[in-house]
Amino acid sequence: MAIEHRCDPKAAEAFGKERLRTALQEMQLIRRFEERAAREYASGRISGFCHLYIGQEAVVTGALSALEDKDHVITAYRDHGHALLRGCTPRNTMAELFGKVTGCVSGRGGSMHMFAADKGFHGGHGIVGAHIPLAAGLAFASKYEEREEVTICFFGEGALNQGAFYESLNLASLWDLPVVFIVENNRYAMGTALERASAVVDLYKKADGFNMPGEAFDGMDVATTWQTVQRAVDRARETNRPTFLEARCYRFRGHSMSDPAKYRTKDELAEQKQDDPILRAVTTLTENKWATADEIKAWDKVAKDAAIDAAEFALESPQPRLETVGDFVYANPQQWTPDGATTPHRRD
Amino acid sequence: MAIEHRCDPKAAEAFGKERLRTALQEMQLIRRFEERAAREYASGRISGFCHLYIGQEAVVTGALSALEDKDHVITAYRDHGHALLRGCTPRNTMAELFGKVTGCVSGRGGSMHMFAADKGFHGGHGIVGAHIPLAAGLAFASKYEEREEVTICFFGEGALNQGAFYESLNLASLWDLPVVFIVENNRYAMGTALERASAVVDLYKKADGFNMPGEAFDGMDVATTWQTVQRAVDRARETNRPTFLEARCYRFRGHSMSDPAKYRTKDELAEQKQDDPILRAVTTLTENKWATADEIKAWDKVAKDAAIDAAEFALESPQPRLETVGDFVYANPQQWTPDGATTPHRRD
Amino acid sequence: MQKISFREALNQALKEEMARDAAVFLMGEEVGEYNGAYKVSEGLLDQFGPKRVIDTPITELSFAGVGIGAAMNGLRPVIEMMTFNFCILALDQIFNGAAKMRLMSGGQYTVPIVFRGPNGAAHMLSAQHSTATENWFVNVPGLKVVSPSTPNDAKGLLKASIRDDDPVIFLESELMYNMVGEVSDEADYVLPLGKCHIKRAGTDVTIISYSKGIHHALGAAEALAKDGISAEVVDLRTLRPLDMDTIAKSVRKTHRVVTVEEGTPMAGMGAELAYRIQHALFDQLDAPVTRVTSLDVPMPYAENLEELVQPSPRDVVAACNAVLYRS
Amino acid sequence: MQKISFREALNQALKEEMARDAAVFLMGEEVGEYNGAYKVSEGLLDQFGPKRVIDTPITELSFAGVGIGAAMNGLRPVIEMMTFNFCILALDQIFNGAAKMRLMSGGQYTVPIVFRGPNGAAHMLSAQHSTATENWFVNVPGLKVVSPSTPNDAKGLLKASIRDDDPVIFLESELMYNMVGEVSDEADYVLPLGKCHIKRAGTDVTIISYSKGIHHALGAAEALAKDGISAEVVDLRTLRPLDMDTIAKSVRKTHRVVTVEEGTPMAGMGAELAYRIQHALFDQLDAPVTRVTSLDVPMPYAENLEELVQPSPRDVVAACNAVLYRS
Ligand SMILES: Cc1ncc(C[n+]2csc(CCOP(=O)(O)OP(=O)(O)O)c2C)c(N)n1
Ligand SMILES: Cc1ncc(C[n+]2csc(CCOP(=O)(O)OP(=O)(O)O)c2C)c(N)n1
Ligand SMILES: [Mg+2]
Ligand SMILES: [Mg+2]
Repeated sequence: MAIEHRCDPKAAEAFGKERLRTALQEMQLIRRFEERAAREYASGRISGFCHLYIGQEAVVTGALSALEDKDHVITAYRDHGHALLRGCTPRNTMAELFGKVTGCVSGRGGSMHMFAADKGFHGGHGIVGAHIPLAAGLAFASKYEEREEVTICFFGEGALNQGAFYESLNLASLWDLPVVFIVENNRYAMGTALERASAVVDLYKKADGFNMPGEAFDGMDVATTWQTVQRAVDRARETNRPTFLEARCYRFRGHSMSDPAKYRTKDELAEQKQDDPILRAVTTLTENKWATADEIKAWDKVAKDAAIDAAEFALESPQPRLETVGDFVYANPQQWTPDGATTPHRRD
Repeated sequence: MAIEHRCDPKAAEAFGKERLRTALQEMQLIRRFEERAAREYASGRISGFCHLYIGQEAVVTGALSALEDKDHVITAYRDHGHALLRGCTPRNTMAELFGKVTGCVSGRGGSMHMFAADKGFHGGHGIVGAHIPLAAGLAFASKYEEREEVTICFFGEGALNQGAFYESLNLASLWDLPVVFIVENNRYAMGTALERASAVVDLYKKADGFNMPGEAFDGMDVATTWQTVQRAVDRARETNRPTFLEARCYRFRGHSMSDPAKYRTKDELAEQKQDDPILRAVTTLTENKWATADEIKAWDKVAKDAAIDAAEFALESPQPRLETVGDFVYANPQQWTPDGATTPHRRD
Repeated sequence: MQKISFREALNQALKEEMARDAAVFLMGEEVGEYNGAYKVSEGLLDQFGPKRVIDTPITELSFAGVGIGAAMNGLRPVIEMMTFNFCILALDQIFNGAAKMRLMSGGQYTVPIVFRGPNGAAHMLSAQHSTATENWFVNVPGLKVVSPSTPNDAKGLLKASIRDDDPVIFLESELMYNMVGEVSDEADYVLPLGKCHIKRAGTDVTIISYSKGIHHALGAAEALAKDGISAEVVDLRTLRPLDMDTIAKSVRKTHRVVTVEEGTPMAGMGAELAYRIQHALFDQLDAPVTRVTSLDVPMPYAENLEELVQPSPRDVVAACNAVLYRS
Repeated sequence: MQKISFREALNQALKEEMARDAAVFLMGEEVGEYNGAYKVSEGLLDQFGPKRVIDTPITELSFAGVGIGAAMNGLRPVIEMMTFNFCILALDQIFNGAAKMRLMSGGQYTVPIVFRGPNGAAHMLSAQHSTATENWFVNVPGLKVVSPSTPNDAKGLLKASIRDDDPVIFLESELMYNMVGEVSDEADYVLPLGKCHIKRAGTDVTIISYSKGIHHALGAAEALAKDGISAEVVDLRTLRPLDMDTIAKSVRKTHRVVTVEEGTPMAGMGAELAYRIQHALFDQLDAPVTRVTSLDVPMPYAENLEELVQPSPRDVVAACNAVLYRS
């Protein structure tokens, strides 16, 4: 069967050849990295919760194309893609998954808590909805110091059932905070389909209740994503007005590595996979003669190699040293003592 | 200056003579009771936080006219009016304010925590917004047991900034719970005017985000209030669908007894007082010849007398006995011991 | 005696109580169609239908509140917290609502509600998903706090908790759901709340714990026995209210106490036990009460650090040796 | 020395720190136009303008989160909780956000934020408005917890808290805002966190407390002195981390300890102090550590019950007599 889906032609035109080429490479990197991570998880080298982003790559890739270096990004626990495009490297991201000291957060956070603060990537958060107020706070500080930075905050549609979401939208609108809220509506929160959890399904309409522009868009299309987010980012940068965007997307894997995803049919999944964001970008690049099949293959090889290299690096890296267990509790590590506990403080 | 305001004629017509006569008497009772409470507070016989309802009487009076005995009511800390119309007596309400054992909750709750559970009055709650989920729970139980009861939940417009409000609206709509949410929008939350706290001022529009009917109405008009709420109550009773109503009203006193209310002008207050819900009911009753001036005066006397009697009763009542301090901690009072504390357990 | 897992024991308790009393229902994230994030509610939706097994959105504060409101209006809700980490969003409802409603209303309500779910660390879930939350709850009058250590206790105590007329915090453990053990076959097996259980009798030192910690304690007792030391292991079962009578009896025999808990140390259960024991039994103690807890840090992800942070049987042995003044 | 109220001392601290550092701002309900629900922020809006003195809606969870996010992005927020009762809605942000961010990120952030406001009971505010919340916070690694007992300490410790690079929970008391005391005139008066203060030297018994409890302790010490008993009063000032050195020194001298706190007893500060003292100084103790706390109930409204529930100097005297084996 021929691939039918492509990027929206007008959006692709506006996005342009160079950016779309880059975007595809970024999506390939995320995809291949996570496929590798899935294998490493299966082999027992990665543990804990591990939520793959496969299928949703266009959202973060398109959205982050709209940002400048000085801007800020924050998301939930499904954060590998966000990390890789915003300051973490394949090596230190994979090493983090392995719980190694060379990880992007020194083995302290794992899959759900990637950070690259100096690149404006502020995690990686595990409590559903809880990072949305933090996003408002990041934007508050940017505005306070007149730095003309924009914050993008990603979260799943499950987070729209948490009060934190509504409270934050109100504050962002009331105070004119330069933040773009993007719900990655992949239609499921764990095993709960959107319509079983939310009294409305057109989520973007919730923006009305906060006097904020709201818009839904095709989040499987990296060009459309970029175009829609760029408008919101420009609005935030120019007027400090926030926006609430609904990215309609789909995850191809289970909620986490341990989820068999029985709550959806094979047909649904198969149909959705036709709409793979990578295939769509490939189609547009090929049809527009913006990239050759060989180039695309070569990029894919680069992505695969990066993932393999990352896994090798991670495997060879050491765990954190036991004596560093108290290092990051207080700003001044001297202030930490195990004194409350009389658990013998075992060392290496 | 002649009194210009009256009840909406059509609403008054629908409400009818008998109910409007009763409603006025109820409003008079609340008004006179609270005026007395204010004096007792000034004289030091009442302490703690004490939030008067004066000015807003039409909201609770009109709304509760729409209910049956089996139904449920829950509200925040500004609850004297709700208590008086839903199962508490002037005597036990005043005694509660005095912290006496004859109070409606045996001196345990005070102004903010009045209850008459057996009459379907479920408080009296102090954490802004926190009782809204409880309302959904009351309604959940009614539906679960197929009792065809309706719950009305009142809260101030300040509560719309709390996540609890949004979460509850979602659940009520998603699960078809027979509950009517009424925001008593008196334009201030303590010293904060609505527009300084909320990104939208037409609060009823927030219902849209939860696929729920929303409507604003003149909460200074007891007949309009009844009519609007009755529609919502009927909807809940017949279809289990919830409604979100915005009662536009005004409080004539400060937020609590200790608030000088400097955040609003004297002119604003004076103008609002023209719109006194009691005067409006009086006007309509008089103009329609549904009550004579003498009758109205006599009712007022009854209300005043009830307040005086209540205060005398409260004053003469004893405080709770010290040895009952652990009585209501657990269902079985034997299960309570002061054992954790070595504070000598002083007794009478 | 049947041999079943902790998970199945909880499942039996839920099934039996729901069958017994139509006012009992189960509500929480993924409890229905998904059969529970950890499968504790497996089969309940099929058996009892969507009216009594209710999947919620991710909205802990409000579904906790719905449960409390329903309990105020005649029902007996069991609210599953997918994990107790998320219960932090609902603490206002539990502390200010469930725990205070009876007192605030002068005794007009009972609030028969159970909040249950896995507590504490599992494996490499890092800081936000590994909190042992019991210390949030034990300080709060109006609540009862229960935390079983075996499948048998899980069944008997959960049934008792559902029947109790007060709000009960019922703390399970993800790591223990697969643990298999003998469970009473009695038609209606209910264990009393507020009573400790002597898991192993001994004379030289008392090890007090609950939940996961009991298994560290038993492991330590085993190891100590090889060394000629006889440790008594006391399972609290109920953390609040505390059964000081049973504890005192044991301390009067051994004169030495080690406590084991999974939480961080400051102002936790170990501290409370130490307070009560030294206060009530000052002259009975031959050594200071010594606690074994997690290290005082947010949980790190790395496997070696996570292991280091948590108490182990080895730590319990060391603490016992310390109170026995053996080196 | 200036003689000013607790409220003014806090106000000075805020003013001085805001003047010193443009990154410091104050946010909370009614802090601006209303000049603070309890007037602690009086005049700040006039002096620093609405950019730095920010009135919030009633939305504790999210404005706490805004503060934390701002602290992650270069600012030094001071977040006023109108009272700490309401902070319960923000605990997720504080425990899972502020306290864990540094560790979870492998040290990429400092989170210099202060949460401050009145804690504990005032007068007849009943169950939901009278909670002494310190026990929620002291169990949480990553936080510091400070609670001053005098205007002087309030000023010096608040300034230190604002300058500290870690999240600080700063607990005041509504009943103490009007308390007048001598406050240092030093141009920049800063007291160190993590250090106790000997309020009164003594030899027979050590009374350890903080905040309001110090005044019960001092009252008791006064009464005991008339009886020939010399009580040493130790003010914790910082509850987390605990300054065990100063405490140990005092205990080595007196061999007897009474703790005083406003919270409910189970697993509270008194328990923690008892644990640490009996553990570190077992042979030094001539009597069990004895705590004075509130009774184990949600706070009732009635004035007589409210008084009964809370600790008083009389209770402290009784506890001291108990540890001195005087009847
Ligand atoms: C407050 C809270 N409740 C529950 C969970 C458990 N949980 C983790 S992810 C998840 C589903 C979230 O779905 P969604 O927001 O749609 O994001 P997605 O996983 O689809 O990216 C749940 C219930 C949690 N982490 N935090
Ligand atoms: C969670 C919480 N935050 C703050 C307060 C303090 N407080 C009590 S009433 C109030 C204002 C509420 O205003 P609104 O909801 O409009 O009700 P109104 O007083 O006008 O009836 C505030 C801030 C509280 N009780 N609970
Ligand atoms: Mg989703
Ligand atoms: Mg209001």
